[in-house]
Amino acid sequence: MSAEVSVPPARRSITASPIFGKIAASLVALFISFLLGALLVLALGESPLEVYGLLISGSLVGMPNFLVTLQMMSPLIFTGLAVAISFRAGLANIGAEGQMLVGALCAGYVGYAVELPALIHLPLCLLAAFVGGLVWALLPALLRVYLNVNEIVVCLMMNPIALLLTGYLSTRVLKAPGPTNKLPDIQPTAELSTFSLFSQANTGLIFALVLCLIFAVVNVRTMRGFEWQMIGKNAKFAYYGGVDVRRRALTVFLVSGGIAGLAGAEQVLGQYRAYYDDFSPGYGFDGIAVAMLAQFNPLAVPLAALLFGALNGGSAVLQMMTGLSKHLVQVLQFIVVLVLAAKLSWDWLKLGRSQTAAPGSDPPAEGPHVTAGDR
Amino acid sequence: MDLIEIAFSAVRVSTPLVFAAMGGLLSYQAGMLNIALDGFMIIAAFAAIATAHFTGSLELAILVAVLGATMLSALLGVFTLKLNADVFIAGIAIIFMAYGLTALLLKGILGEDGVFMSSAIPRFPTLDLPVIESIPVVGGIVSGHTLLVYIAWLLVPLVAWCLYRTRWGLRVRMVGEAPEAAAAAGVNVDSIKFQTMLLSGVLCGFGGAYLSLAYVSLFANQMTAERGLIAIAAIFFAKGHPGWTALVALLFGLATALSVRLPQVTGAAPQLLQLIPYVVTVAALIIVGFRTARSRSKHGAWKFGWN
Amino acid sequence: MSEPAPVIEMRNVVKRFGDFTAIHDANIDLRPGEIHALVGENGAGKSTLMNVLYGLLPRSGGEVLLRGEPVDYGSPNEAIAAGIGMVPQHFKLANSFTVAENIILGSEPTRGFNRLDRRRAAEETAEISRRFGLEVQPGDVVGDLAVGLRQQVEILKTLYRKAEVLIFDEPTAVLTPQETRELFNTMRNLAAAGNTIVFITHKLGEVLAVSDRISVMKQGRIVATLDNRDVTAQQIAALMVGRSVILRVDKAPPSELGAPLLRIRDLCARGERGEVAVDNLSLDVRAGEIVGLAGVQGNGQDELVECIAGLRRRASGDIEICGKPTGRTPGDNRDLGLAYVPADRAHVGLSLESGLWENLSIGHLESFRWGPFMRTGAARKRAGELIERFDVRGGEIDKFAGSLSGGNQQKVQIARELTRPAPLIIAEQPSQGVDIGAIESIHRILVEMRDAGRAVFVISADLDEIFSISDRILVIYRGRIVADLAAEDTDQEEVGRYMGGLEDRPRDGASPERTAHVG
Amino acid sequence: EIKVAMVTSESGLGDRSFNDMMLAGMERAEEELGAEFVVIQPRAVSEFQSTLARAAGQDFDIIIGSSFDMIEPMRAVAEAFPDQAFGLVDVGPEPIADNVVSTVTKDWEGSFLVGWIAAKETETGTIGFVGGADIPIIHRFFIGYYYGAKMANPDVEVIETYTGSFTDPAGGKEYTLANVAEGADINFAVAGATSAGVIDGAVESGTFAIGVDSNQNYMAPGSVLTSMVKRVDTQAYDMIASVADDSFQGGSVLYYGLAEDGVAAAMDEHNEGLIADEVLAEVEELRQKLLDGEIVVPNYFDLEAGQEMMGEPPMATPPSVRNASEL
Ligand SMILES: Nc1ncnc2c1ncn2[C@@H]1O[C@H](COP(=O)(O)OP(=O)(O)OP(=O)(O)O)[C@@H](O)[C@H]1O
Ligand SMILES: Nc1ncnc2c1ncn2[C@@H]1O[C@H](COP(=O)(O)OP(=O)(O)OP(=O)(O)O)[C@@H](O)[C@H]1O
Ligand SMILES: [Mg+2]
Ligand SMILES: [Mg+2]
Repeated sequence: MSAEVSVPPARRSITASPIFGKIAASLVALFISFLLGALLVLALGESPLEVYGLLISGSLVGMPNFLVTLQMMSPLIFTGLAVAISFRAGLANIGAEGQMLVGALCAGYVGYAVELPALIHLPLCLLAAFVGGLVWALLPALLRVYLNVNEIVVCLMMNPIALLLTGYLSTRVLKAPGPTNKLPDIQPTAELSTFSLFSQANTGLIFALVLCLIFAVVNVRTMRGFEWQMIGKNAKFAYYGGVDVRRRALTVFLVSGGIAGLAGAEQVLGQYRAYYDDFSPGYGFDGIAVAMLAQFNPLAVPLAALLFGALNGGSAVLQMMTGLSKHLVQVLQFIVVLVLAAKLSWDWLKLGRSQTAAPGSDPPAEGPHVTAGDR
Repeated sequence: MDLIEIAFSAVRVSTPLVFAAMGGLLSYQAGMLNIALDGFMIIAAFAAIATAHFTGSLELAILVAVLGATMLSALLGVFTLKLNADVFIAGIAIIFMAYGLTALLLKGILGEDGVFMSSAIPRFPTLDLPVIESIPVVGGIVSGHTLLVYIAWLLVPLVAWCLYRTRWGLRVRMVGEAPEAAAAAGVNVDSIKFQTMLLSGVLCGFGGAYLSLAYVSLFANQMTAERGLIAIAAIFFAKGHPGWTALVALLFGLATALSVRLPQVTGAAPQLLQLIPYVVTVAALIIVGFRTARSRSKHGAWKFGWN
Repeated sequence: MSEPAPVIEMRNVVKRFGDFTAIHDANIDLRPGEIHALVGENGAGKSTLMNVLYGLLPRSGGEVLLRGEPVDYGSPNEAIAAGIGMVPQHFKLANSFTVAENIILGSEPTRGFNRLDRRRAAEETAEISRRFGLEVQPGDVVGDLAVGLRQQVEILKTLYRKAEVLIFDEPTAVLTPQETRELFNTMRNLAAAGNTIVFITHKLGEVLAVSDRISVMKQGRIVATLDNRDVTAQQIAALMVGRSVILRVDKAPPSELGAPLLRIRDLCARGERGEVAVDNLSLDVRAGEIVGLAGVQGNGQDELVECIAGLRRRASGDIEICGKPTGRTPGDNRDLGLAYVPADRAHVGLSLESGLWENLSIGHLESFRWGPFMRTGAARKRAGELIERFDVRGGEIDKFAGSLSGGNQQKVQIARELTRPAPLIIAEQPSQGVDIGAIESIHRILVEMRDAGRAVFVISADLDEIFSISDRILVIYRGRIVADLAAEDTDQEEVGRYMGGLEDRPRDGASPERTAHVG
Repeated sequence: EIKVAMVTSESGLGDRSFNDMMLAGMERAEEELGAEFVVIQPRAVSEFQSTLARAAGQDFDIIIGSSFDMIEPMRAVAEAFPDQAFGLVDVGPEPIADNVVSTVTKDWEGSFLVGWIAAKETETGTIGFVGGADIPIIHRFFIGYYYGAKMANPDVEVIETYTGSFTDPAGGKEYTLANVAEGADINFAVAGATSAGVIDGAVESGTFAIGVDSNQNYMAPGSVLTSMVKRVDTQAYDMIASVADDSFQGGSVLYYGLAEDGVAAAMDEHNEGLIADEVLAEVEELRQKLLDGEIVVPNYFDLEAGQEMMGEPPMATPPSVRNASEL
């Protein structure tokens, strides 16, 4: 009866497929943001071609450069994944920074204080980091789930608390002798092995990629993943439909925190080999951007992290070859985030304003609709 | 410790928070989680210092600061309202872009890395309020701040008046609570949202100018030190009510002022003392959370205390 | 009598959503002083056509003439300025604001400095309210009002803006008979004052009762515009659906009753603002019967059902589903054997931003479980079958539920819940917003379920519905069951009287006053 | 022509401390030696090694870094690129590798001097210290300052505070005013960009600040008592010069103390008359004693030698001094 309503498959062109639209829109957005970046570079009196050339060659061409990019992207995969899975379930865990710090401290402590064979020691350190991040997510999660306290505010508070507390421990309590505020070096049995002198990229990267794969499967192929998505889309509905929203939300928040903690483990066990006070230049916040670039899709997280990592990795080469500073790269990165955040749907691009979309007819992006007000 | 001195300092410490929070709560009331306050402030802080350095005029500096922050807020407004970007995502991008951009501009325009100070920048005079000055305790706390401090605190009743007494305020609040209702009643929802976004730019512009011109007299990269985020916490805490928001900001300022003064007295580790404002806030969140949860469950509402 | 010139003419209006054409060359004219009913199946395009007229949706073709002049509204603003008003079915009100604030929004009276003139707002509100025989108080908070009053607020909003053309989109779907009668009085008053009224409904009785002319929509076209005097309900139904429709379900008398599958004893519960909403209520629904719960909105039905479903904490009392006490979460209760069609489909019953297959899978998840994994393929396949079987128009399994017309959204809920293998079925307003063809099939399914030995509990504000399917009718008034009647021994008049509390004879002898305090 | 790569610590340029001072050295080398240089600013300690390694792969004549955290990365990279010259400024006394020149700045001596001046000049008998972060490198300044003050006047009180950030001038001002409220009329700022706030606080409260690293007397003439100048620029310059004239001595550790003009209490037109003439004369005496080794300042690497000479501090020992022995 509804013949008139459904579109006959024959009329479907490839441009009508949603995946194509998404990818095309992302590519166009990337292009636009690079154009905007080019304007900025021009304003700084440099040649955009040269700058982009250096950024690309400095991050992707040649083994040393590529390895550095891998090193830069590793923590971002973890934090990006952590943010992505929480946002997909409607929970704005922006506390990845703090969770990572606590996870790192736990990994660093277990890494040096315990002596065990590698086969046990390394997993134990990872577990410690996971638990550390999880514990740090516990308060925002419990407050959110049981008392309906906005998790964004709590996370905003938990991040500096984590920084100060780990700072206290690594400065006054557990500090290794020496001029740096750090814990003693971890045992070799706890190390994630690196690949080359040129970079601290380590086996943690592989672990991160596997984790992304696992969560991609969890999201689309498991009961939990389905339930997480439903609570993200409409929690009341999920609850009505039989999902134990509180329990699921709690789990997903804690798992998210744990994964952010693993970012800390990657740093400590693979890159620093000891817990360094205040080591993060903001991987937790970059993780939010990465997750958003990836549209909260675990499979896209490594790609987004690659983009961020490549820009960071190319940054050093750019600085070596030109007089430009690291701040340029930061601006370029977030221009990309800003432009990609704009929902340039394929239709919009294709038809410009002649397409009169109904209000709200755009498919809303996944993730929590973080709105002010009723939280 | 001199309690009056601490209170005086708390007023000063919370002033940038009040500016940012008053701006942020307008867009909050209009239903937007505008996280970019820090970005607006850093741009303004820079613009203020640059202008003051070149022109030597404080008035002009504030004007340019406000303009700069407003332009940035307009950018965020266009992206969220015209291009359908998520305001939270776009806001985060704006913050980090603003940090990077001001660092680039600092080098490009003022030729400095990191910090800029200049003797060409006039200082904000402090004002001794005629009558209030001589009131015992109050005078010591309230009198003797710079003009911008008074502007910030006068903004609180002003913002409250606008929100609760004017036509515009009614529309803002309606747009925030029931955008569909507002749209159906012929209110241009996007325009109202855009206005509050611009206003939060304006107020953060004052906040940034205060930070760089009045609080201190210099610019440093990322000198906002995440005060915008604290302001957001205050707004959420007080559910966007101007008076309560300002009170939370003041509380935070008080805790900070206290934590700054405790090392001299206690000799305790600075990291632990610096925890105080954050821990106080979290504790307050927990207490308030418990109380609302209890009153909620008392009358049994939805079992599910979600949104 | 010469026909008056139309206020509004819509000529060959077309509305496309992407590749899909929702309105094809629709022509309609509206005359001053008339009540013009717009009827049609779910998804026929009624709401869309009116949204175009009101400027909520831009049209893709054709023209709209207002008093002969072509107009093109880019937003409701312009339509409002031109004298068009809309009373949407899903009220667009800000619940924490007062009636007056909601009404004046958009054209607020002000004093100097753009200050709100609250006094004038209140006066003007009260004055219009009086003029059209409405009874809302300007100072009341909208969230505290009953549905009928909220609708009055919506009407006042349009009148306050001096609308001459008023569009009512399914205004009666949630009203009680009394409220409906009052609404019709208001509509007649308005029409008598020279206003034009467009009235969308699925209830053909109402169409015949109140309208002057009737336009029938089918698949995006206006297939006929008729004079009320010339038609019968059967004719309209046939035009809409394309076949004749049985307006009342024939059902066999119930076979013998089984055990009570829903058993409630001394239930007390509080409402959103802490008031006693359900007051020492007891009832049973037994296997093999359909029990209808009648009552004016806001007498505790919502809270009662939420308690049963597990969505609301109860203050005291016991609820048993299939002989076992209810559990902690709605999920537990579903496991006990509950299927539940909620009234609030936009927030509770559906996730509008999820695909249909997801909406259809929830509550059936266990059947797709494979260890920790979910057989999504099977879930999607089943969703496709349900869409087919329940005739959800415009449904593809990946389409967002929010893009369906209201009636079709309802069908999705029904499809999901009534296919649960659950002995107890609770259906709130099961046919709200669905067209007569679909009402028929929904009712038939409910009766089939009863005949299969399940217990069916229907909560509805629509007495026609209650009477057409119930075996037994309970009436709820102020949180208590005030009547328990066999369907064949009573009539709408009697039930209506109980609903109004006129025959307030509590069954259990408790005081009729609402003094009981729930601790 | 000499090509130089400068690798900053993770705090980067604009720290108003060793990174900026190094940059000043680079600029001087550019002017005087015609050297060409680039500045690379890693964002984190973990990026040091890869940055150094990739720079070593280019054709720089010397790669100069700073920060204690760069010692290990530079050692690893230097060993892998034995023909590349490296320099590391302002670190510890141990040699790093055969192709690395490292330097030690005796900033404790300079801090000792300004502490001594502060104790002589204070009118309240209380002086303050505002550090950027609670880290050993900053403690090193405090220890010198503390002993200098105690030597000048055993009864002086020294308030030790840390703002927790090198980039929050507003916070620096807050801490300064708090110290002032506790009676400190002279505050030594060792806090990077935060120091600017300390100086600002001094201006506002009518007290004095002591600048650090570069000569900051000019920043608020009349309010900056003096600056503890730390010539990291000279260290960087000297390294480049040694490459220029082929006198580069890999594996050596160079000291820059009072004797080498590596540290000083800056006197110029901006602080003229702020310090009493008799104090200045005593300072000269003291300087001589330090140069002669008559006084050994308890230092960061070896606290006890100095402590023996100076005796146990007469007041409760501040935590950073207590903890210094673990360094
Ligand atoms: N924004 C939209 N995007 C895509 N399709 C839409 C949109 N709005 C409506 N439609 C489709 O247009 C058709 C007409 O919908 P409309 O809501 O006008 O029907 P209706 O006659 O009001 O039905 P009901 O009686 O169920 O309310 C439906 O098939 C619906 O799915
Ligand atoms: N996000 C959306 N995407 C696609 N279509 C939408 C969306 N939101 C609303 N619509 C369409 O807009 C139309 C108007 O919505 P409205 O709220 O009037 O529903 P309705 O169809 O009248 O509901 P009901 O049947 O309950 O009366 C609906 O037909 C709906 O299909
Ligand atoms: Mg409709
Ligand atoms: Mg409908």
